[in-house]
Amino acid sequence: MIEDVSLYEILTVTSILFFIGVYGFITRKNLISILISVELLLNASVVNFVAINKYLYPDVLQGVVFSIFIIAVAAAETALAVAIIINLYRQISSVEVKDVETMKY
Amino acid sequence: MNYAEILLIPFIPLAVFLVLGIFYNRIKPAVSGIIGVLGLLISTLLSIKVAYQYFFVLGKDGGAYQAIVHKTAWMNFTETLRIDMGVLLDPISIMMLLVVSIVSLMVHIYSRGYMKGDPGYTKFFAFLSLFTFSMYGLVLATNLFQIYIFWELVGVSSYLLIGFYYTKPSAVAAAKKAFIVTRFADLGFLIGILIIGFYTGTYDFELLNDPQGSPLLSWAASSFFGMSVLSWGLLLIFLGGAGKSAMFPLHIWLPDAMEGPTPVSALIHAATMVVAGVYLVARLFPMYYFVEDGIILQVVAFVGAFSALFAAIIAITQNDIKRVLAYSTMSQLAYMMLALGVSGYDGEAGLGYMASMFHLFTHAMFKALLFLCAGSVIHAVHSNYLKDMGGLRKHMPITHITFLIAALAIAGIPPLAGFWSKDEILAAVYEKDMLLYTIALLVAGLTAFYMFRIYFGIFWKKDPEYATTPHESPATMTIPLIILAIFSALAGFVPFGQYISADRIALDVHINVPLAITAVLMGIAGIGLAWLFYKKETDLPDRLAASLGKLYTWSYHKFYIDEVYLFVTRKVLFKRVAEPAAKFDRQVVDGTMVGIGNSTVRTSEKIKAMQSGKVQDYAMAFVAGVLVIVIFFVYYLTQ
Amino acid sequence: MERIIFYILAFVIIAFAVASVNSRRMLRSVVYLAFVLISIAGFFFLIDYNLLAAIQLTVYAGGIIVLIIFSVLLVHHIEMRLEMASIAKRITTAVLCLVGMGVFIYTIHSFEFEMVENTKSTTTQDIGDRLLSYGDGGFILPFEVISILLLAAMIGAIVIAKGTKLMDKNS
Amino acid sequence: MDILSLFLIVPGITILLLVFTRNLGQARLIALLGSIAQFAMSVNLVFSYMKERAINDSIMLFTKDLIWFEPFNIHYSIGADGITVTMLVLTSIVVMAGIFISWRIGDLPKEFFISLIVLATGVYGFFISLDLFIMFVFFELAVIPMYLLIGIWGSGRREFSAMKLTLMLMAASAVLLVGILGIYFNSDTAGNGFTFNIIELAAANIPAEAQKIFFPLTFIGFAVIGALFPFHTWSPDGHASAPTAVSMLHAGVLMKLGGYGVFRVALYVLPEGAVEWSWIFIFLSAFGVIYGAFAAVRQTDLKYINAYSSVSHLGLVLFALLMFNKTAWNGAIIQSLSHGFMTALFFALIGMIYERTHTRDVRKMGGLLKVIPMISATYVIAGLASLGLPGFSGFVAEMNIFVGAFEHENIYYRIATIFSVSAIVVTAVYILRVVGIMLMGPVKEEAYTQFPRVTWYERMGILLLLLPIIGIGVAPLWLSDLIYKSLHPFIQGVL
Repeated sequence: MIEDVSLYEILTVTSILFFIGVYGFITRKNLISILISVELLLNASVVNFVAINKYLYPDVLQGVVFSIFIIAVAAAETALAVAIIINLYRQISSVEVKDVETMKY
Repeated sequence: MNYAEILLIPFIPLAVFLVLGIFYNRIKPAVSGIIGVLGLLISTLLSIKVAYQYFFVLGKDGGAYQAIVHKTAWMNFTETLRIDMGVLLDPISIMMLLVVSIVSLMVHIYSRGYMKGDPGYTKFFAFLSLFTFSMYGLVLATNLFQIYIFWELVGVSSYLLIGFYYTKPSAVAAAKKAFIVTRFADLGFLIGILIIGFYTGTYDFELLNDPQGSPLLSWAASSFFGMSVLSWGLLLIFLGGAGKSAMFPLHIWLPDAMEGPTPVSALIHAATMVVAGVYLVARLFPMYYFVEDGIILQVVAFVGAFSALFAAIIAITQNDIKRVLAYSTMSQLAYMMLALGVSGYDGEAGLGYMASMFHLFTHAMFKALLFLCAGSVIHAVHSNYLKDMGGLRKHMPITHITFLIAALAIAGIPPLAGFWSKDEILAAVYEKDMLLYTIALLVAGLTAFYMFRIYFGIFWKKDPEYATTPHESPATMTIPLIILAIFSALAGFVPFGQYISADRIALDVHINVPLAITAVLMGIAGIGLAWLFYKKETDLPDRLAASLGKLYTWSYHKFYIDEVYLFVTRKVLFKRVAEPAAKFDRQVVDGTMVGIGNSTVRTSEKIKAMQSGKVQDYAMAFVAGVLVIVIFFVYYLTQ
Repeated sequence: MERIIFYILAFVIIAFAVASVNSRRMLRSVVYLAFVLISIAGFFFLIDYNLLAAIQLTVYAGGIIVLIIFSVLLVHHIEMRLEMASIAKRITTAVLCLVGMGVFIYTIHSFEFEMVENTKSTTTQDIGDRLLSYGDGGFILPFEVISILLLAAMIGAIVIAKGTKLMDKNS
Repeated sequence: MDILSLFLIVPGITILLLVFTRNLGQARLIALLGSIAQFAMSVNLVFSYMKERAINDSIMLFTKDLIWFEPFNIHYSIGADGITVTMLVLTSIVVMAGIFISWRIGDLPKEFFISLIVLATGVYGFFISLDLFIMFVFFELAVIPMYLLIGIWGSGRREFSAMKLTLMLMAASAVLLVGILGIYFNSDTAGNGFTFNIIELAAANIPAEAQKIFFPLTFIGFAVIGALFPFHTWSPDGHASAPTAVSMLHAGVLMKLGGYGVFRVALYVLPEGAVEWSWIFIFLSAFGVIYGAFAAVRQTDLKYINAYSSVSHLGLVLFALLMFNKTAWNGAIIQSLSHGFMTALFFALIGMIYERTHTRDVRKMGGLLKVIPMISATYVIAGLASLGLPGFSGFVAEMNIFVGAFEHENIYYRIATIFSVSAIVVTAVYILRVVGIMLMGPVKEEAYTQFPRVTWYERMGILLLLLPIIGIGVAPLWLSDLIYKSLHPFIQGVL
């Protein structure tokens, strides 16, 4: 619990962070930038987990544990994503979204 | 009188038709000819027997011949309206029975010679039998619908026979034209039947023709465009009759129909089928006379008079002998119509009716004879055109004599048949209307003129260069000629008025001497002119033609009626109706339907673009969708 | 005091996040992200979860950022400027996000949280106990699952990253 | 075993047996035996019907009623009256003729015959069902195989045509389904629950307001398959692309579902709606009669000519049905039969001609009468029948229609009748045009003289179809008696 800081303020900040991530995810045209945006989204949710754990249920540690899991999964995800990006770059010499839309129609 | 015997008359030809038609390939031509002739011979003998029994054994009842009707239901329309099939025996149907039988028999015999060696020999006899059957059915019809049924059947037999030489395009076209023109007329007939059936509640001749019957008196009940509906019905029925009998302006098919074999022309297009129109009007004569005081009869008379003159003028200038005869037929049929048109109903006033029937009878004989003679000539010289003929009297004596008899008969020279009947007609017209009489008289003169024009052209004049010397036709062909010539010569002496009259009460007919002399003089004048012009090769005709100028060309081109029809059908109906209909269907109606399909496809193309394959677009749509759902469902709906 | 620090951190997080998603240089974008992540680690310190903060710093600010920087360096020239989405799309998205943000914040603020006053400090041992216990509230199973996931991701990353070479050989 | 269900069971068994056949010879033998069995059944049905009718006065005979789906009150409910019987006879004859004509079908014979018989089953089912829902099911069952038959065994733009046909008919059945559901949900006037049963629906007196809404839907839904102008455009393309036997079945039988459905459902269940709307549909159908005839005049493809002629002839059926008059209805039913036999015969002949000349363009042919006399002569006869010559079925039908329609008390309807009567002239024009160009005239090509003669199976097909045409035309009384009595309950609903 942070003194003089209410849960509302924290959640407000994470909401803003989350939507910045959404904004980035939708507008960026580069796969790595999208990855960055995804990190922002994940971080926003991690902070939420932690803050709610602390403010509402200090005795149980689910929030914290889940944050750890999220970070682990994010690391795995990033590793995979980077692998895919590099592989893709080798194949088509580009990491632009517009070049990888074979799922069209 | 034996009903079964009467039924045999039409059914024997039908049986012959079926036998010949089904075993078409397996019957030898010679056998099929004999089957046809024998069948018809039986029918003819039966017809004569029936006629004898009707007129002489049964005789009059209460001063008038009574109609004998046998019928069975064929199809029911409503409680009151139905089609019966049966036979109606009355003086005119028996007279027609005789005409059909005799002419058909002669034509059958004649055809055995004429058609010899033709690959379609069996088929020809089959069709002839079919026609004879249909014609018997028409003649014996007891009601309007039955007559319509057989009317159509004779139409189709006529179609088949005109198109007999089906590999010849002109024959095919002529057959088609004949069928469609008469079909158009039949449309009028059918609508007329519908109208009369609707307003009178019956198709039966006996009820319709009863002068005191309720169907007839209902005419005043409702009117339509200034005439009673019944008059309209009768007018439309007359339209049907005019189509079959080649009245102006529905005559155009008849000259073309000469593309058929000549015996067919003799049987169908001279003696029997084409008089069906006259017969129809005669059949319904009381109705025509009583409904609205015979207003339609006036139409009949004027159409008749005009057609008679019109056809006679065209006949003068034609060079194809069969066409001349065709126009002559048309003219004579119009004569009969005219006579019906001016006739009254009872007693002396009914002279026109009797004269019309009389002329029908005599005309059938001499016109059939003329055609068969023409066939004999064509058989010999292998051409229809006057320019290929001449001087044939030396080569073909029998044909020559019989043709001469027939020509004199049609010209109205006493004592041959035509004189008597024509005289009655002229007398009847004279009673009624001076203008019509003048026209009729003029037509009589023209008839003599054009008839002798071809007579001299065929049998006199100088010989053209014949490739092979023409010779007289075989006996199978000349015997019918001789028989018909006898009929043509003697038919006039039948006391016709005793047997046939509008009210079926015997009519004493006497020659009106001044009128008769005038008519005979007209005929002789016509013959004389023809003799002057055509006996020897002179340039008189050409000079006359040149001096007449336009009239001659117009007449030569049949007053361009064919062209008018061609214009109407080709340029108006085909180009302006049928083609746009077909185009409209393909482009507008079908276009709309296909357009609906295509616009679906286009819409789907548009929607497809939303499936861009870009995760970001999906994410955006997802976010937007979630927002909409949240805002709408959580905040809007729960308020 | 804490309140001020929190606001500073919040400001840094948001400012750098915005900078990160708007920068037209890839590397800068990543560096801004690093600032965001570090600030979040600072937030974890502030909220008294030291272990989490450490993990955040090592895994995120350390591992992931390095990974991303490597990939950036592999596929980009440092000076390359990124292509941006069209103005219209950016505005639409921004509006959409603002609306979303509004909905979130409104929802959060209209909800009464039952806060529990506490000053309890969570130790690393508590977290470790919780992670490895198999009794009530224990997370041993997810823990193992995550470890397998990580293993799979590792193998997958290797296979994918060298996939083309194998394919080249085959073909 | 009731006599009507057999009409579903026997084709079912035939299909089952067909599945196990291995080549053309076996497949066609099985199909032929099946169709002969169906024909025998239909003939038997005629006699059983007449025997039963003499002692039984109910509207439908041989009825059977099994619950199929309780919650919606859907029954497997079948029955027959005189009209059904005649339609079943028509179907069985056309199916048999179709199998004879397909005697030498090229590829996938087994599948072809299966589809053909599935189609026939749908048609049988449609005719005998008394329950709107299963009627609809059978309707769909009849339409779907059409897609395969045209799409796989067709010629020309077959995918397009098949698609067009199926989509238009499907759209129609969508409309129809709305109509049927509308009827269903308005059927509870007596408080006994909703029903799909036609007889009960007619007795239920659906509220006039609902009738006015649902009549046009039901009517159009059925009339599309009856080629009502302007919804007929699937038919020319469909016919042109379909293989011979399919064209025969399609024009001969399937298009009859339209008139039959209108008669059984739209007019019987919704009489007030029908009276309300009849003027517009009378206008459309009378226009279609003339229009189809004129459009046929300018066609060059034999099948197109025939398709437009069907539009004209079937327009007459709908026209007559809307006249609410026993005579006209009688005519409409006979016209359905007559047109069924006639067009089937036409299509069979066109198929035979096409097999020999490899073209359907009339302008490219000539003088066929000389080289293939039997086919050509039959074509002439069929043509004459089609233009309503006495002695053939068409005449009987048309006269009934015209006389009946002319009995209508409204003068405008009588004028419309005169209008449609005039189609007989145009019909003569297009029929004789074809006869003149294609059959008569000089033989156009030397190769024509080498044409194979008519084979026995072609002969059988021709005879099967020709005999009923002549039979109805020469002795119409027994047929119209059969139909006339069955019309009585229907006309009472209207009056």
